[in-house]
Amino acid sequence: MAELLRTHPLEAWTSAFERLPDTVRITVEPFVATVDVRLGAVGPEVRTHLGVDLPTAPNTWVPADAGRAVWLGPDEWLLSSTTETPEELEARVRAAVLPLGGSATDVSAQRIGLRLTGARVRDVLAKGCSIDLHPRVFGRGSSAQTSLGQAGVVLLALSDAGDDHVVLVRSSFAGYLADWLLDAALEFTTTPDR
Amino acid sequence: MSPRTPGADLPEHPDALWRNPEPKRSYDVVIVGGGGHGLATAHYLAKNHGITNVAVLEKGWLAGGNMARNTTIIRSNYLWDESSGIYEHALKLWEGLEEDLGYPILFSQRGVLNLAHTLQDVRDSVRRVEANKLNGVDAEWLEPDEVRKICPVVNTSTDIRYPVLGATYQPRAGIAKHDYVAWGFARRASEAGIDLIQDCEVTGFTTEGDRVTGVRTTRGDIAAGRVALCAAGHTSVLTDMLGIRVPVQSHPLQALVSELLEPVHPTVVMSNAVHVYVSQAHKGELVMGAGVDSYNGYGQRGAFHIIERQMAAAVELFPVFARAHLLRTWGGIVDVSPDASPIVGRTPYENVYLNCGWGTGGFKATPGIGWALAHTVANDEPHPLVAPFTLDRFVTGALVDEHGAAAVAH
Amino acid sequence: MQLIPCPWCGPREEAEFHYGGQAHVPYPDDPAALSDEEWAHYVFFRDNTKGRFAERWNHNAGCRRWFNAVRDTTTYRFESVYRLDHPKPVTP
Amino acid sequence: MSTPFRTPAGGRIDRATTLQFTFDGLGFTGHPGDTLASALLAAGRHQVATSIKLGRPRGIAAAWAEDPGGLVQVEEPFPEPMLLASTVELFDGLVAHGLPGQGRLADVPDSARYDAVHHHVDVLVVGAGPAGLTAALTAARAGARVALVDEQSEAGGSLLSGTDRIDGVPALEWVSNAVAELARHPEVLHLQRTTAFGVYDDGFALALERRTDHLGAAAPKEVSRQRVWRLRARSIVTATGAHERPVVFADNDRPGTMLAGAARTFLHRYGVLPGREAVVFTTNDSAYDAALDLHRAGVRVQAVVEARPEAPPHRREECERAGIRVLPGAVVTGTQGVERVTHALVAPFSDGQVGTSSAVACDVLLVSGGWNPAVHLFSQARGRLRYDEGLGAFVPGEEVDGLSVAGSAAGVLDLAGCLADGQRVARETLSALAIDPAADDRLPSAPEPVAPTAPLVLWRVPDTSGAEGATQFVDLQRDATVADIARAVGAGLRSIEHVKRYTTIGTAHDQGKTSGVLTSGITAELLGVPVRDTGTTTFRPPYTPVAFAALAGRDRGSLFDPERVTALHQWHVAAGAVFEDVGQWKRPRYYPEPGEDMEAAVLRECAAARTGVGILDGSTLGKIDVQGPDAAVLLDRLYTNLISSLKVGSVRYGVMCGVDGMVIDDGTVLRLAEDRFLVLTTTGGAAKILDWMEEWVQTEWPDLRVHCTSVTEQWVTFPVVGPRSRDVVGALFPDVNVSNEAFPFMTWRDTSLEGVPVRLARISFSGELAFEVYVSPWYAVAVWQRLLEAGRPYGITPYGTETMHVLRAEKGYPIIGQDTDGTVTPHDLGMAWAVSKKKPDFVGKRSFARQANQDPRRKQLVGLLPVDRQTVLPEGSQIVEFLADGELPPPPVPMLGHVTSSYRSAELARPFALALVKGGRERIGDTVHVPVNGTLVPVEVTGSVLVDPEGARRDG
Repeated sequence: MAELLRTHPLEAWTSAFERLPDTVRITVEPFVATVDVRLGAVGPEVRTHLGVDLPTAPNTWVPADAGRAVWLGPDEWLLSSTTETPEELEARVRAAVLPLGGSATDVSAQRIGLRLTGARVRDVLAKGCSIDLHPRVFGRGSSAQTSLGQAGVVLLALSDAGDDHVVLVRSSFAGYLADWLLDAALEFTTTPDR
Repeated sequence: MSPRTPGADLPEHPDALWRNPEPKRSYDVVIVGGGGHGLATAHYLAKNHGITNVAVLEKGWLAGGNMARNTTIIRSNYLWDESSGIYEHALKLWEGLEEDLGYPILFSQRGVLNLAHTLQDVRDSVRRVEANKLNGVDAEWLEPDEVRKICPVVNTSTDIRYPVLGATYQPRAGIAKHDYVAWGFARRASEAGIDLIQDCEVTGFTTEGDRVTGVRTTRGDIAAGRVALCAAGHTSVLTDMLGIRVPVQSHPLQALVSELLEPVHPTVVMSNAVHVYVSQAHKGELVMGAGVDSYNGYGQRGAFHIIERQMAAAVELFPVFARAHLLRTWGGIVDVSPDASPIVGRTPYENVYLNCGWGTGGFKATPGIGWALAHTVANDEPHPLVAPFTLDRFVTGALVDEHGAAAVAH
Repeated sequence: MQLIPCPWCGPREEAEFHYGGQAHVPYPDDPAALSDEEWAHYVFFRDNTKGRFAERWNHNAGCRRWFNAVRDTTTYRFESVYRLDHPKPVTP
Repeated sequence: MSTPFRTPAGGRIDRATTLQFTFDGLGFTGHPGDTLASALLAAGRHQVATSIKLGRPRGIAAAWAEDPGGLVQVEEPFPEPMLLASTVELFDGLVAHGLPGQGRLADVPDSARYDAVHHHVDVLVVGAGPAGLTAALTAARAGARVALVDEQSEAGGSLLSGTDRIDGVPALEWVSNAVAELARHPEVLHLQRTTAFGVYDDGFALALERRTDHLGAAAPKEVSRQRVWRLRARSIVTATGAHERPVVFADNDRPGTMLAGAARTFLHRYGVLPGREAVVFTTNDSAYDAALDLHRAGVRVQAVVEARPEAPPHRREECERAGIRVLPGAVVTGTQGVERVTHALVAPFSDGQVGTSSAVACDVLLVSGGWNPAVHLFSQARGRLRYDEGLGAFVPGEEVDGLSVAGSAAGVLDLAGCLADGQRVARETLSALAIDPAADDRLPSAPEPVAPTAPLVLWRVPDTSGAEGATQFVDLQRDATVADIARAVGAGLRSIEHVKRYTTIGTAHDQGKTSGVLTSGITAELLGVPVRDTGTTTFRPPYTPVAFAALAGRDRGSLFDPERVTALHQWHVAAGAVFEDVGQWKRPRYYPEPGEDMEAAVLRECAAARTGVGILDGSTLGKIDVQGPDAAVLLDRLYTNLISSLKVGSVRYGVMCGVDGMVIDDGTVLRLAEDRFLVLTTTGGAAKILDWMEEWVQTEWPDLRVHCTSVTEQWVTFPVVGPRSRDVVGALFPDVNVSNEAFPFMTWRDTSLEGVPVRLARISFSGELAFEVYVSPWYAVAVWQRLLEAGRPYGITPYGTETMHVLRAEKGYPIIGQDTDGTVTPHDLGMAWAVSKKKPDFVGKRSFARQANQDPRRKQLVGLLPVDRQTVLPEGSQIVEFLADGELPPPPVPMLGHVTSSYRSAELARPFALALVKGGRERIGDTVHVPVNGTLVPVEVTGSVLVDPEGARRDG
């Protein structure tokens, strides 16, 4: 692995995130190797080539060995890995899907993940997300590409209690979204619940 | 009793406005559409050309469409020669209109500021100002401190998201009271013997070869020597009946008004980058326009997120507006052409004249287009000021591209 | 704020979508063969129907798919949405 | 000030706590639970303001949002214009005054927070009165996701104003039980102080919650003052109640004149007597409750003036028992008094004829002309209204999808009926949603009402004052009278919309809540047509006024619009960069050293790039990864030039046009593999061009085997520019042979730095020898630092967009969007070389053949050199023919074009510009004039490439 210093767009927000209460925890998930996979038809051969099942149900994600496979569109997925380097992942996936007429593009740095946990996370997200996040509707395994505030995001539900989400945001919007989230959480950080 | 609030009421309307005649069977000229353009055209047909055997057919109530729904901004500081030509002619007429109509139209030349927020805004603004000067249109470029002098409530601090880098200023621009303008034209036309016929929707046309012989309406068939289409957002409904294709798309455009407020905003401010345009009308209410809804729509209503964005822009640019209250929102239908310029003139039918595609510019053009369209209809020859706005330009490619020119709309 | 039924993602608020104008206006097979007038009609002229209108929409804040819809331009009601490779539904 | 009109007991106020407030400069007291209006009335103060046009005294005429009289301005804790005394909840330290007409805005920014929240439910119930509560209970018991919103400070609606009993207990006990039960249902959101102000498509409703207004200065700063609830409901039940309608008579605006129902509200809810001596004027049964309740509370009720020939028998008997005089077949024709009613003028009334009037002493005149269902939300949802002859009111007509109306909003005016209607509507709603009602969903019971006697529909009392309606006020806030309506009709107006505009009725703060239907009725009367034909004006959102800032929410200040930044942003800030807004991006414009202005900094940065080495953060450039066997085919169709012939390892500049043939973007294309390209777009074009590609692929060419993926933020791009760039890049990447032979212009190479993949490309946007360094943003800071270190021996100089612009302009490279404006073709830019002759077609090609595109007088991009070698032409300046006498002729002056880019050139040691000029290439060598601040500056027209036209420098 490289000795070069790695940095991510939210370094400057770390301490602000640390001051948040347990009801709204934000932790950054940087440096995750991720490829954007494009593939027309998805059949059993995909697992054979790729080693994971790409979810075919819209707005869902599934764990994929050391990462996640997120549905982005009828022919598009995000496939992440916490064990491979971006180059390794792209090379492996591209080799796997090329014979199937697919393509793969390293987008590891294109987005950054924020893990949002706590009892108030839904309330914070509801301040800028128009889709229904009720756990009955948006439980573990659900995902959505939508807008949060004025940023485009990919939103993943990690629990059935509505208290654990991952927000993937374009790196250049990360600072905006971080400020937006801190502002949205303010009323939960300094006052008792209404 | 304490004194009335100064300026908080409007001049009285006259005791007589218009007749409500039954339609005759035949007219020399039938104007379809009883909005500002149709009524102004009727007035100038009578006044400039002595043509009074005219009917104005309105499917609803007179001036109940965009004329009743716009934000009444009047300016002529457009970029291209063709545009500033017709709008400047209109502005000159506005300056004498109160006298011409004998109606208190409350034309207030309080100036219009078009704010620049980016370096490209500045380039586009200077380009427009310089073009205006060479075309004899009053215009100047103002630095932020000069903007503050003219409109102190504009946020000219440098630490906002899109700081104000300056503005173009047209001192002769301003606002008027829309109903008063429409009713002034209507009254004059009615006095001249022109029939204003309401609740009269055109449902079809009768034709002979490439002439239209009359219109079918919900109040019976009416024979017509010449027909002028002044239906703005509903133009396509009429041209479809005639089998004429016109490259306009009708979109909802929303506007809103606040409660009456003490004077805080002495001019008109428009901004593209931070999309907002606002003036404080005669009684003290803030009048604002929102952005055009993206989709085609004839519903005279738009989506509320457009209004919310509008309010964010307003509070960003005018922090003191924070606790002003939104009293009423409404929507109109703007007919937008591919180059954001109007389409006026002849059609494949030799006695049918087209006037549409004004987008958000219709109100300010009212007297100008009424004048020029009356001339066009009376002489069967496009008035020089509308000659560049032919339907044909989309074939030759000789557009008058006002988006390209980034002139602020509305 | 309307809900628009994306054929893939289901109902989402209209702000997530981009309007694409009239549907079923294909790029000409051989533009060079067209007269200036025919070309102008492709480039600039679109129907402006009052009432039921077949349009293109793109779910650009979501799955980024283009799709077609039949919508009433007076009520704004979406009567149907259909994928690009599907024919315009026959409606009464 | 004392509160002589406060009842000794009762009401929903906390008498244990006393609040101090100031009105019109006078000190008053009140209690928590009061409104400003009730507290003023408790002190005997009716007059609140004077009217806008006529300056007549105006007082509190109703107890909530329909009040046309009590307009106030709040000054403390923060100025807020035009509120109603009847809706301002009292708090300690409130400072307010009456408002004649115009409100006053604060002259300082509002520091309060505002926000918005999205919430999804099965059933939204608007209104927590008897019908709404019952509906909410039924829905909640069925397990539905429910939101119940109500505009008042506590639930109960009309029950707060009366003495009803439900299920055998006082109604408000039933209410608190209902509220407690709702609180036990986890899926119920119950919000008070929350006004549903707009209903839109697909069950979308907006409601404004006033979260801290009632706390005054004690409001916590971190909590939003007001919140907009964006409610998305599968079904909406509006139980919004009804507004009492006045009857119009002469001098009906005099303070002390009040709606009868409002008097009950002030008595029962606030423990306030509206006066000592009352006259009650009614056309229907409801006002008798007010008469009897006030009598019991100790008010002397002088008379009930009953417009109907007969009073309802049981009411008459109750009044007789109470010793209240009932005058059937009588009307109030006017009032006497100055700033307060002293007498009501009462006259016999039969068959529309009014007899002689006599004055009856009173200090409060209570009026009831019947009830108007609050159909605003139903109407906003485009529900059709139906005129009900019996009620003299507009009621909901045919059903609306997903929205139903319950209780008095639907015209049901008795308690038992409202309870039953609430449950019925809720059950219908549930079944439409396929939710089964709960078995234990019991209907609360209320005493069966005595069958009501039909009300008399009376809009106005014939004017016997001789003023011909000039003091018969229809819209008090606009000072509009019956005489004004008569003038409008006389002027030829027939449409109610015209009458509204002529008289301005309904355009004020209350948006015609009391005056709207009266106007329809009176207009119909004057025109001699049925009221149903006159109709109403359109009900437009919002139902009640909403503060701008509440709608702006949190999209203010730094959150107004996202700031996009590159991975190096912190470095740029630390380096003291001055930033430029490019779209949403913040880009360094220049890096001033101490004491430098922009000009000095840019001259220094330019000199470094031309003579040594400079470095730019070019990461905002759009980047699109285009993959697939047909990738080259797609790019051939979208670019004007041929891309498919590009070799792997090479780079080509390309131009894209719209179908109209006008340039929309440009940039370089790297061929990464036979089936893979990296497309670079302009910063502003990134998203647009990706969408453009997707649109063509998806909608026109689905057969193409190609995929486009944005990688804008996957790569940072650092152009290292200048004669010494080879030394810098060579030093940092020793394993790359950076010689021209091994690494020629317009090629790229992959390498790595300590295992991190790096891509180098010989691309120059300056004409100088240059290497673009591409690396993952993860390593952006590290690689940038390494480049600076490697460049230190050569004085490597970071430069910003301004220098980038100068360098590219000196070479005549256009910036799309600055040197073009959507009306410019590649040929106009002198880029015919970039337009393929080989390709049969590409997007835009056909448009080039149009007449206007063949015109030799088209504007073309050229260079301009001010002859004085001094003037920097302002960008945007217009260009005119050379005028020998140096004077501008009178307008209009024909224009030749305009200056698109203009800079001072260190290289040329003079200012220069790029411009679009009519027939520009023909004019090269000519001198033209540019007006600058009133003087004509002579400029020479040149080719657009002013530095190194032969391109000798790009290889170093």
